Amino acid sequence: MAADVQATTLGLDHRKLAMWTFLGSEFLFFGAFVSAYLLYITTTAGGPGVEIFDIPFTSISSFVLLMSSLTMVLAHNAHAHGDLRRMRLWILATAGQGAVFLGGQVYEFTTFYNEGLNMTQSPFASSFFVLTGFHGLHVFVGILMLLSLYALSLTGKVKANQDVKTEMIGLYWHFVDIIWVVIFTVVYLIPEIAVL
Amino acid sequence: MSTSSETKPLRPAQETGLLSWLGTTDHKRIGVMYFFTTLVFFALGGAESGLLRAQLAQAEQNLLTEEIYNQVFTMHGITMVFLVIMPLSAAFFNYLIPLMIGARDVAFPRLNAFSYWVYLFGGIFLYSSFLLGGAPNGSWVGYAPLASDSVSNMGFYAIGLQILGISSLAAAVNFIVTILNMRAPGMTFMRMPVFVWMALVTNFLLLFAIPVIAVALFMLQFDTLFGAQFFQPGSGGDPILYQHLFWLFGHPEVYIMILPAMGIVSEILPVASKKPLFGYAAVVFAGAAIGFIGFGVWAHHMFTSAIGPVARSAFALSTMFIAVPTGIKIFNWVFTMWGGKLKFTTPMLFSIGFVSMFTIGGLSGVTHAIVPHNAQQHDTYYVVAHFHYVLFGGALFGLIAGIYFWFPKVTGKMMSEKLGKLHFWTWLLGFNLTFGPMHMSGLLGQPRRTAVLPGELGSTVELYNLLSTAGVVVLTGSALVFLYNLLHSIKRGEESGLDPWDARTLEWLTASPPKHHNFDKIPTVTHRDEFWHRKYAEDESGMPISVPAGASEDHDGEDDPDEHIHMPDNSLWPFIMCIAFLPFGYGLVFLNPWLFGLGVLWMVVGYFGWIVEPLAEGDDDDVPDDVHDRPTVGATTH
Amino acid sequence: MRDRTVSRQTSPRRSRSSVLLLGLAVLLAACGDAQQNALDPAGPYAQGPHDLIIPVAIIALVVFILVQGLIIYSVVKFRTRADDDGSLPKQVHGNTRLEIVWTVIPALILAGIAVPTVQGIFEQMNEPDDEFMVVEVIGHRWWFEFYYPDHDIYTANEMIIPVDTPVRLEMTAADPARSPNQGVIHSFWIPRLAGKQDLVPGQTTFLNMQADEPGRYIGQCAEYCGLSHANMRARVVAMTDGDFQTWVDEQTTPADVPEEGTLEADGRELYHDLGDRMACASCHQVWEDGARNPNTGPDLTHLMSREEFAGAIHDLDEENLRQWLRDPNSMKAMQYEVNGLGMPNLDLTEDEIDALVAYLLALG
Amino acid sequence: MEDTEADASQGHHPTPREYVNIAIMLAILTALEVSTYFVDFGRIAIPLLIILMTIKFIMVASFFMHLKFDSKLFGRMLYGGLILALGLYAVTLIILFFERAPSA
Ligand code: HEA
Ligand code: HEA
Ligand code: HEC
Ligand code: CUA
Ligand SMILES: [Cu+2]
Repeated sequence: MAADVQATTLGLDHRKLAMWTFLGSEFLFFGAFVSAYLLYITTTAGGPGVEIFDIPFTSISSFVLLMSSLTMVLAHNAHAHGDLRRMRLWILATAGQGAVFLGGQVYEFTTFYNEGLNMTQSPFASSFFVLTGFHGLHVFVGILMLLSLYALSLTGKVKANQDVKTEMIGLYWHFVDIIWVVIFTVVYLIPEIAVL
Repeated sequence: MSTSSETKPLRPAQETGLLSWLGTTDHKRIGVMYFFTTLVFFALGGAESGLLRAQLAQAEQNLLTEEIYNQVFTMHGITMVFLVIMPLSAAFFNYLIPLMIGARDVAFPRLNAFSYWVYLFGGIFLYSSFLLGGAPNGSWVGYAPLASDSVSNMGFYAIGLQILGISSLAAAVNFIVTILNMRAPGMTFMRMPVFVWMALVTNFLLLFAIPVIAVALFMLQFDTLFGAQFFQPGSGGDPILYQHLFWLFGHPEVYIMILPAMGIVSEILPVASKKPLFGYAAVVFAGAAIGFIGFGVWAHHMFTSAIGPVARSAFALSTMFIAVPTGIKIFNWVFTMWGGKLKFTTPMLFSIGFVSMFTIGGLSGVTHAIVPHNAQQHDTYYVVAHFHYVLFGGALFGLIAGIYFWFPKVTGKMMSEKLGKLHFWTWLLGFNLTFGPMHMSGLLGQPRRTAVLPGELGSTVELYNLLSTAGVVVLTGSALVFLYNLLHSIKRGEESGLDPWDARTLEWLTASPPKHHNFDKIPTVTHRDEFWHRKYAEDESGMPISVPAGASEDHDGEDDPDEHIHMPDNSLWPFIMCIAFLPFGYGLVFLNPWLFGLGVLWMVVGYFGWIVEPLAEGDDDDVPDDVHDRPTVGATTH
Repeated sequence: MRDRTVSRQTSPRRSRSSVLLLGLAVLLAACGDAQQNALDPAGPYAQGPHDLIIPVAIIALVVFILVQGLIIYSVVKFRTRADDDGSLPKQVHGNTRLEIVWTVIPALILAGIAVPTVQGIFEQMNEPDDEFMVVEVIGHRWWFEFYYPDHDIYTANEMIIPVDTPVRLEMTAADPARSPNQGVIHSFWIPRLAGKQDLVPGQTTFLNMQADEPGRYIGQCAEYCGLSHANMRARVVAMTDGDFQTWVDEQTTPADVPEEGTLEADGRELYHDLGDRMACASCHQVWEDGARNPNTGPDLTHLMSREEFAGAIHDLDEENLRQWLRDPNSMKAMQYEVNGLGMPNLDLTEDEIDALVAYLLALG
Repeated sequence: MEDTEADASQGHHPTPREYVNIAIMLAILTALEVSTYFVDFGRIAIPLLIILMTIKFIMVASFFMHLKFDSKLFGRMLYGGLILALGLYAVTLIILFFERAPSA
């Protein structure tokens, strides 16, 4: 960036500042979907409601996503120490776990669909699918970024001293994880308990 | 431009010609592109308003069918809000922020180009709807479930505004980082020009408001195109949720439109009064307060909707309260003029016009907050009068003042003062003629968004409507004067010299038009109104004294002055990537997976092209290998 | 050009105070009727808000004069004069005391306005204190339907109420075929009787109304509801108690069945059966016996007791009815063919129209 | 306005071992969360879940995202957005649930 060579006013890296700024606004994004979900949690129009959730299954995929944050931070740690080889390994591991999570979500969606819950069924169904779907989209974008980071580090475009790049993608990835921490509790666990 | 002559094919190095514009990453050029694009859209939006006014000139007219009228007023609102006022503000942000804070560009020059191209293609996308089965016709607020009706054409609205939202969000992040992180040494927050402050507040509002409307539009889009049930009452969906989400965005949005203009006026009034801004800190804090409170008043657009008395009361209070910080600004502006030596240049006239006209709109805004009577005013021309007074009399007056004021900066020439004054007076007259009578017709019962002015209302409001329509004629003539003045002055304007207004802020420190890298040396800032303080000093009693020229304390911008100043190269990738928004959008609106897929693929390819390409050739993207990839020092130690 | 002559019954009266207060010179040119006029309240629920806005308008006017006065004064007093010596004025940066003044005074003023505003909100929304009558209002695209639960009466476009009695409207929106799934938001607004309140599909909202004098009060749908929003008008007719009772008695008698062999009887036949075209009866109801059931279109049982039709944009007379049956879309944009809303063009022959119109005209 | 505060704290990053420890704690917390589904915690279940969620949230943000070690500004951006979102949507939901037009 033009100013990378110029010192910055706050002594912060532009890209990190930009990412944090963007993440702050993402709360407004997910918050609106979560609100719609909470509003419609019992509005099932005769179709299936929260009892359809398979908590043990979702717990496992949530756990996978949570652990991907560990590999992500390890990737950054490796990069920060200039160890590109290990960094690539952890990046792949992270992307892989993300893919497992997404696979779980696809599986979950198809099961729900077969059990009679589809997006056009009720406001509950719409808000569930769109909320979790948008989270899934974020995971997907994260995987794309991880893979491009992987590819670029192979071709030498990402260098050992450029760990800000890994850090940035990491911030995004952790954020997506954090959002899932909230979704898992607010969307899955609490309603399920309240219903049972 | 720092690069060597040998460049890759996708990397235009020319400084003129079409390619140089398509590929530019220079914030100034991008600002100029924003500016001219908004002019075109303004002409379109103005033409639409002409159609509206022609239809409403007399009762029971049938110039436009209901079907057409509804499309036209919807597109008029969308155009003016999203394609004129917001991007025109963005034009100013682009051009001025780096210059005013003493930077060489924005933080992310390519992202900046991206924002512009997204805006352009978003606008083209929206307007193409006229040819593709009809423009959106559900009003600019797009209330569900009407907007999710299959015949509503609102798919274009939902997708088009999302595309524009991407542009605004990217720009918001970019400007926030630029302002926070790229100020010249010594430019502390409380030394920043008010315009930069207002830009910062505006971009924070965008940052937090755009995601909300994105969600509202996503839900609308899913309802409209994919049969989701968010707002479908039949299955228990709640149309009021849409209203909340829209106005959670919509109200901050109106401050997004006014704050940049307030910033501009806060720059011009002191210059033309030859005095510093009265109560700088108060103006800044009031601006921030407006932004903050602005998030807490949204339901005042829903006073007649299905919300209860406690909510109505709470929002009435918060709405009224916002008049306090706004009043602080108004009075500080007036007292900036007080005791000064006013020079009525065209920018000054428009600034005074702003203060005066905006007050009218603000006061009618406060009367809206009288909830029991809001039930009479809501959705009448009284509201139309209110928001045109704040948007046209406010935002647009301010922005036009800015155009006249910074024209010499951009071109090195002056706009004709004579034509400028003609423009101002006809504009003021036409504006009041158009929108003044709407106060009355509204209170006399004329509802908005009605394609026909009913005959039974005719005798009471017909005259007012005729006056309004006559006003548009005046405005059109006035706009043509302006357009002539603008284009003519670009070619043949008088040379302006470096400092035509005896200005106060940093952008006037450098050449007009500024060089590609803005400043040869990054200035060191020691005062608010730095440039003024390089020309004058103040004695104890506040009386100014001239300072001998050349007494500047600039530090060296570069460690090695012989070295080229490091600027990003042109890049075509933002442009190429943004074309993808067209197939992407059409694919969604017409539910065509091929088009959609093409759009996504194109975007991904563009994205890779973008990240693989280094910011500047030979530069290999980042700092040399031996320097750790972190900013080394804070600015003060520079 | 559409033909829409509407009888005007209320006397031109305007509230002088408000006129002066909103103080624009142009105003004086507007001395016409005051039919859909928020400045001319004709009942307590319109009077309340009106009495509230007047002092606020005065305050706004004072602030307006103050600010514009300051601007004009500065412009005149501090302009650079021809004989200016080119020196700069004193550089004043601000004044804390002044800042406090113009923060606190507006805040106090607004606090003063806020109190009656909040009171007014509750007054406006609570149930009336006195005994009241309930009318249900259903907003369709693009006409209002009224149902009187106490009397089991359905009517459209014109709501009949007794004077001096508070009426509480219970409102919702639905269409077509009353499927709330396809309703959109409307807003019911009779300015001289009360402010507006939205009608939301799937929900109930309330509005109080009361007329002090008999009369015909005009208004319209005030929330944009699509194609013919402009043509969705409404009437409230306030009657003395006696007249109102007569009206109720009339409405609660079933429609007459025309004698065999007359044109009207042919019309009735066609009304129920149009061959392979949709019958009128599939969308409308003419109540002859049994239960009264609402239908997609307006209730026609006592059609001719109304003065206007089709969203109260046309006078209800023979000529207009003919045109309506010949080509409804020419009289009101509905586009049934595109969106299934409103009344379709049933390709009636002139003979059929003769019979149907005769039948309709007999529905007194 | 501490304008030019360079963050001195950059660089104090946890070691991989510490990261793993944090992950283990996160795993335990998650297990506790999931257990509410199998074991009846009665009235405290929901408050407990919210507390656990908050702890996990803060742990990931503070350690994995380095908020604890990085510039305060980053935290302000993140939590500023969060608080704004919480406030706005809470009010919206309260209105939608409890502040309908009367009685309905
Ligand atoms: C630039 C845009 C802009 C701005 C700045 C404002 C400013 C304000 N607006 Fe406006 N508004 C709109 C754009 C804007 N508005 C639009 C577009 C709509 C319609 C949307 C639609 O439906 O399509 C709308 C609609 C709208 C409504 C809904 C009306 C309805 O549909 O029923 C309300 C209700 O409260 C309202 C209130 C206010 C208030 C209180 C302010 C305040 O910020 C004004 C504050 C300013 C002053 C008060 C003047 C200066 C102050 C003083 C001199 C101090 C002393 C003053 C007093 C003591 C009173 N506005
Ligand atoms: C900033 C915003 C803005 C601006 C500037 C304007 C400008 C104008 N508006 Fe705007 N208007 C809105 C925002 C704006 N409007 C919004 C948000 C709505 C609500 C929409 C909705 O309900 O959904 C609305 C609705 C609205 C209505 C109500 C429609 C209805 O409810 O049925 C009317 C009616 O008179 C109207 C009229 C006008 C007029 C006559 C102008 C004029 O002042 C325009 C003057 C401009 C010109 C005459 C153009 C001149 C230029 C040329 C002729 C060519 C020159 C060429 C170049 C410069 C390149 N507007
Ligand atoms: C598909 C449904 C449908 C059919 C069939 C239909 N109508 Fe209608 N009709 C409507 C609707 C809907 C309206 C209200 C239109 C409006 O005002 O927006 C209406 C309005 C009317 C009105 C005006 C009522 C009023 O008070 O505003 C009359 C009279 C009328 N129809 C007569 C007829 C006759 C006679 C026939 C048969 C020849 C017929 N309609 C067939 C749907 C229908
Ligand atoms: Cu019904 Cu507008
Ligand atoms: Cu608002």
